[in-house]
Amino acid sequence: MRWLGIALVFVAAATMIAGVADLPVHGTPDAPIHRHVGARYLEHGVAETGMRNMVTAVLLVYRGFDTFLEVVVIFTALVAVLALPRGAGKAGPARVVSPSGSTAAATSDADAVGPQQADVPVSPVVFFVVRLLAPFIAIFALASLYRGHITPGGGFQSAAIFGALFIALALVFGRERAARLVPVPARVWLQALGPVLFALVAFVGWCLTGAFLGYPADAAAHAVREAMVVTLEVGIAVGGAVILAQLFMAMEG
Amino acid sequence: MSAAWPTLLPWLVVLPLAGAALVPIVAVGQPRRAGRFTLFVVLLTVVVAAGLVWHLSLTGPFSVSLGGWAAPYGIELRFDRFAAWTLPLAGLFAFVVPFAWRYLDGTLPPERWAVFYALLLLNLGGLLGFSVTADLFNLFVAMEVVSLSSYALVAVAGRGVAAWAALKYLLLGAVSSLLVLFAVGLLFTLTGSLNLLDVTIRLAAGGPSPAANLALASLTVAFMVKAALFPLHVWLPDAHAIAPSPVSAVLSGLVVKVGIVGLLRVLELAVGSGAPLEVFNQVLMLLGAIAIVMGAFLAIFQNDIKLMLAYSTISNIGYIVLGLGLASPFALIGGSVHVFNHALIKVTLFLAAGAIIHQTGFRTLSDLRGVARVMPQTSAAMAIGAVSIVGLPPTAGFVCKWYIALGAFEAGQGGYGFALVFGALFIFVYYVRMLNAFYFQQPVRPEVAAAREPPWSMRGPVLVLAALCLIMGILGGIPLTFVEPAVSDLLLSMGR
Amino acid sequence: MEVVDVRPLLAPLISFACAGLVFAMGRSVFWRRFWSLTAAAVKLLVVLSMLPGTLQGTVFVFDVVEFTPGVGIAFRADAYGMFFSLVSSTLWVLTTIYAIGYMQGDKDRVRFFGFFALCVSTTVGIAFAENLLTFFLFYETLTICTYPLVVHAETPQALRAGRIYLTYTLIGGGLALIGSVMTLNATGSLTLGQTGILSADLGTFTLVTIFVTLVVGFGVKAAIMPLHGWLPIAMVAPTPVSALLHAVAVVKVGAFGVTRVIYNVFGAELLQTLGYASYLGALAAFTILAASVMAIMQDQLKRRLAYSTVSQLSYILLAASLLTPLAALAATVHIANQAFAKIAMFFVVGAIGRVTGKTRVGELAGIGAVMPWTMAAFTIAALSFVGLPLFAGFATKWYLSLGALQADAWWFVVVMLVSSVLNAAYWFPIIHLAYFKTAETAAAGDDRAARDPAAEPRSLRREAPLTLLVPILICAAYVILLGTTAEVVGMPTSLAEVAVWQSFGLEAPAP
Amino acid sequence: MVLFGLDLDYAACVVLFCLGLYMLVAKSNLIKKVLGLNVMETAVFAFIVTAGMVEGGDPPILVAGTSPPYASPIPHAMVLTGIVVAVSVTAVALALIVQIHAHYGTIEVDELKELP
Repeated sequence: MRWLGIALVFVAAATMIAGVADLPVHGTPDAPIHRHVGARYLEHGVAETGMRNMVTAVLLVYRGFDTFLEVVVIFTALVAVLALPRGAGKAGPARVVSPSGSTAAATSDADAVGPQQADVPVSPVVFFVVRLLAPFIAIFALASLYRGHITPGGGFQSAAIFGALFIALALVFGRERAARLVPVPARVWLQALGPVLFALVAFVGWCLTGAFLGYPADAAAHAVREAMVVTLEVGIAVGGAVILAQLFMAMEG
Repeated sequence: MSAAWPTLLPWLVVLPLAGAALVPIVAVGQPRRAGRFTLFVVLLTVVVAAGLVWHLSLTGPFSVSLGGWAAPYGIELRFDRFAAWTLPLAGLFAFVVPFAWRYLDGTLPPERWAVFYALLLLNLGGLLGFSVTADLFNLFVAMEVVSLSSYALVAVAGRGVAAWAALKYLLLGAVSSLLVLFAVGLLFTLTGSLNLLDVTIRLAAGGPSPAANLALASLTVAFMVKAALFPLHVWLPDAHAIAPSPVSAVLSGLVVKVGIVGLLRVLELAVGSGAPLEVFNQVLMLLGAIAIVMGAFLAIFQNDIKLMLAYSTISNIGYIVLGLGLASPFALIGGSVHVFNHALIKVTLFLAAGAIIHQTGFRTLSDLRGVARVMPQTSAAMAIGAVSIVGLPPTAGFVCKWYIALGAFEAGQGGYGFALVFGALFIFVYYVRMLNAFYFQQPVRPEVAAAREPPWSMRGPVLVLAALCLIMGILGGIPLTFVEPAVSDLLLSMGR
Repeated sequence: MEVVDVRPLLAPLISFACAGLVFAMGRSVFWRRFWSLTAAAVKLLVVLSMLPGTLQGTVFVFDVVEFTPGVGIAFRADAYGMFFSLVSSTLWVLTTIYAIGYMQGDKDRVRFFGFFALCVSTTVGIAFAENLLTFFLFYETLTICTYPLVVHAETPQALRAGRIYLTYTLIGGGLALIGSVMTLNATGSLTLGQTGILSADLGTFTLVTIFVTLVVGFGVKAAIMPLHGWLPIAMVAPTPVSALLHAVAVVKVGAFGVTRVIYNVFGAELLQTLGYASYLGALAAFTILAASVMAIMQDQLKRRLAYSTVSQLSYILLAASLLTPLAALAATVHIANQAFAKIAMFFVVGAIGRVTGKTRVGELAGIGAVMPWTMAAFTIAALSFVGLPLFAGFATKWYLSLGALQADAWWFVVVMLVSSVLNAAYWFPIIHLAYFKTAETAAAGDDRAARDPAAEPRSLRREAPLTLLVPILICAAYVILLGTTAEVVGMPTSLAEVAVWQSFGLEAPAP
Repeated sequence: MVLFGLDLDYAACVVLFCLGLYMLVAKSNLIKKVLGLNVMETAVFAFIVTAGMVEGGDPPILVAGTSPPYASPIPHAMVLTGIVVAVSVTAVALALIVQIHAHYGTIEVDELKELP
């Protein structure tokens, strides 16, 4: 079996190198990739979408349907993980998960929440640093979301940062306390935010301009276009963050 | 009103996907409501699809550019005649969902019904998106939605065994998706645009280039994995046998067709860009013929009915690919018509088998002896399905065998005609064993003797589908109204 | 001239509907019998209603649906098709009556009568098929519908017989599919209405392949020698099944198919020039003789009948391969002669089995006294096979010899005579045992002059029940009728003449 | 940088792809297989982004500080979507591995093959 693998790899390598060798050398401004569709986006992008960051413009305006399917993919991942049978099987490590409303909650108001609360003992230094940086990470994520159409950043990036923040908190403060950040009844709504908001915005665009997810081009409707973009960004960010958080929580290793 | 239909095309895809996001919300208090809501969304999609197909029959292929951006600059959804297959696709889902209502009682705990139905809707949305998009990258993302939901649907009911089958399916599927993404990247670098038509024109202008051939080759290999064509079929039997029956019906009947529709797109790309078509056709013909025989051969030793049905998918995919490879008018018609007919037959067979397993609890032929005495109607549907999967005349399976055999002789490849006809007879060997066990032997197990007909929400879809198998066999002409012009357009562009 | 008429479609539909009704309402004995009998009677009337028109040479045509461009599911009741459907419809009525009596108290009768009706509907569908596609459609459906009947007893031997039967017939079906597809590809049409649609300039390879695939494809069901293996083994089915299917419907469909291929796909003139038919003739002749020899060695009654069927069917193939009008007449007429004679014999064997439980030739000593009427019918059928004048078999041999001389192939006349002798060799011992030997003398083994049968004590006579006896006697009467009225207008033979004229495209001479 | 007619950057991506393929095919530990899959995904994303790069070009953000020639924005959008797909596939793969481990107690393919 091992030799079959190596043979397969070499065959793949040979064919790909042969194909790739024929490609035009990258990096030159007049390569076909820059002349055709890309050039038009750069040229008319600002006027048509009102955004400075062309990547976000492509993501939300020119190829908005791709991003809709993208949000659906991340939602599919969550639903897929939730669909699998829960609980440890016969050979899993027997780990007692203390019920969420347990004694831990009693001491939450007392400030003496020590590192020993976490599932895995965490060194005080990490505990302190995370507690200190948590709010700043959150603000940075919000900034990346808000300024997504002017500077590098946007919905997905802020979702990723929020997700990472949630995981850090969960590791440090223990899974149950972090779980209360995303209340159970709200999860069902928040996780569906991405696709549903996209469908709504697309419907609005459809009513206004007759084209699916069409943004009104005239100057008067500038505010409407701005609102649509922000709704999409928020939908992606919040939906994505909640999904990433739930994915982490569902992975009871 | 009829002018407004085309703009509904994007909603054909968005409805099921947005619906899927709503299913967990709808089912918060009442798990049963998830099933009802899912059927509502599916029926809504069927109505939209019917309207689009009706419009297609009036005006011919039409396309919608999303966001108002003209074709190469925005994403374009194109509803051509091959896309007419989306109506039967959504229609078959409308049969599978009611079947699953009662089927899930025994297999899934109520709290996971909502996510199960959400996965089904995502699968439907992805399939529809894949079939109607005319944009390369959109093709990749839609395929990913279908694959991801299929991996989960395989593992939803079983314990470790199902997870292991699903993981094998996932690893192979992910590699094939990567090959598609790599090909999309290559084509984008070569032509600078992602629209299928635009890429074809620019490739043709650019002349033959190894990079374009590599892109087409990796696309072909990727779609062969998705279609479980013989050498790359290893993931299919375990995945489709272990999955719950409504899921196996969807996987074997519809999701496998993603590979076929993909190969059609590659054919269109290769034709337009002047890539070496003969090599492509030769490979498809050879692999198709081998798949027919090997699929039948491997199935003979199976005792589990769902595993037998999974293996017969492999040989039926062989039919379709052989039809595509022959590339003569009748063969292409046969291959395209069988895309739908096989879906219809396979869904009938898996739902009937699911009903039998649900009522008796057994899966192997030796245990299910004499089941026809206690469940006559479901076994009759199973028998009709068995006869049509082999392709005997009065049923839907025969239509494709007739066309592809005709196409084989038309293309001067008589040998493949023989392989097709006698490869199919190989399949009948194990279906005779199944029918013998069902009809002509006494029940061995007390549970089988005590079994009763399944509830109407399961029996109804199965019986209607079985009747459709027969009707589509006799009225073989109906799908022709769409398939024939589509094939002649394709052949025109192939310069034949 | 062609007349558009719905009756050719109606005939198969009636028995198809009967099958549906039997499956649906089969539980109650009355309704099952009622539907089977009325459907049989109504269908016979429908077919008979078309007879006068056909005798004048009109052809009833009905197109149902377009399948592929240029070929669709269509029906065409020409004289030859009418002849075959008349035979099978009348026999369906007789066999239904017989089966009702015979299957008394048997299990799974709903399934039996349902599939029985389905088989007959496909047989009539084949008789009226306008093109090879419709022919093949019903040909394969017949295979599927006969399988449950062959396997009716559900014993291991029955399942084995079913498997062998399916292997032969499905491979035959596959070959027939290849043949018809090649014909459509070569000529663009599959119609069976003309006298030959293929042309000589198609190249020997295509023509040979088409001939071999179609003749072997349909020959499997015609049980020509190398392909006959399934017939004796399929005798395990209940007698009504063996009677109708293996003496009339299934095997006749094969012979009918081969003759259609010879006359309507290739056409007599083309085959004359190509010369392929002579190989078929040689094979058929060999089958006639070899099967008769095999029949002599069989001790099982039903297996002896099976081998006799194999040899009788090759009469039709031999006659068809001679390509002359008179030989074609012999082939057509023999369909009826062999059908009625063979079905009478099967009914007799079934009746003997049902009343006395005897199935072997050796046990038949003195049966003539016990069941005089039944054995009388058996003797009439046997004499018809041997070919004595005044019996149906003679008409076939007479026309066949004339046809052979017309095709100046005198050695086939010799084959006829030898086969008559062989027939005598395996039928007369049975008659001798039945009448001229009583049970004790046979057991004692000496052959003292048999005592006068009339002196048998009254108690020994146990005749078959009426529902079995009546069909037997009607069949025997038909055998005599066919034999004596060969030349009378309006009788089956005249219909056969019209069929021959149409097959050869001759003008019907003024009656 | 071009060496005998072969663009080394593309070549590097291909090599990375094949390394990942080897990990996926040859390694028997399931987690390592999924890691191999991620390496392959990174390789394809790197290939697409390098294709869209411009020598000394600015990121496609049309603000005061940047000036043409700009890198092409579409590859970045494609890769962003690709990354989310990669995350989703990896999440589902790991969830399945958790199930396999829970049921069989092992995630080595060789051991899994022998179990019933």
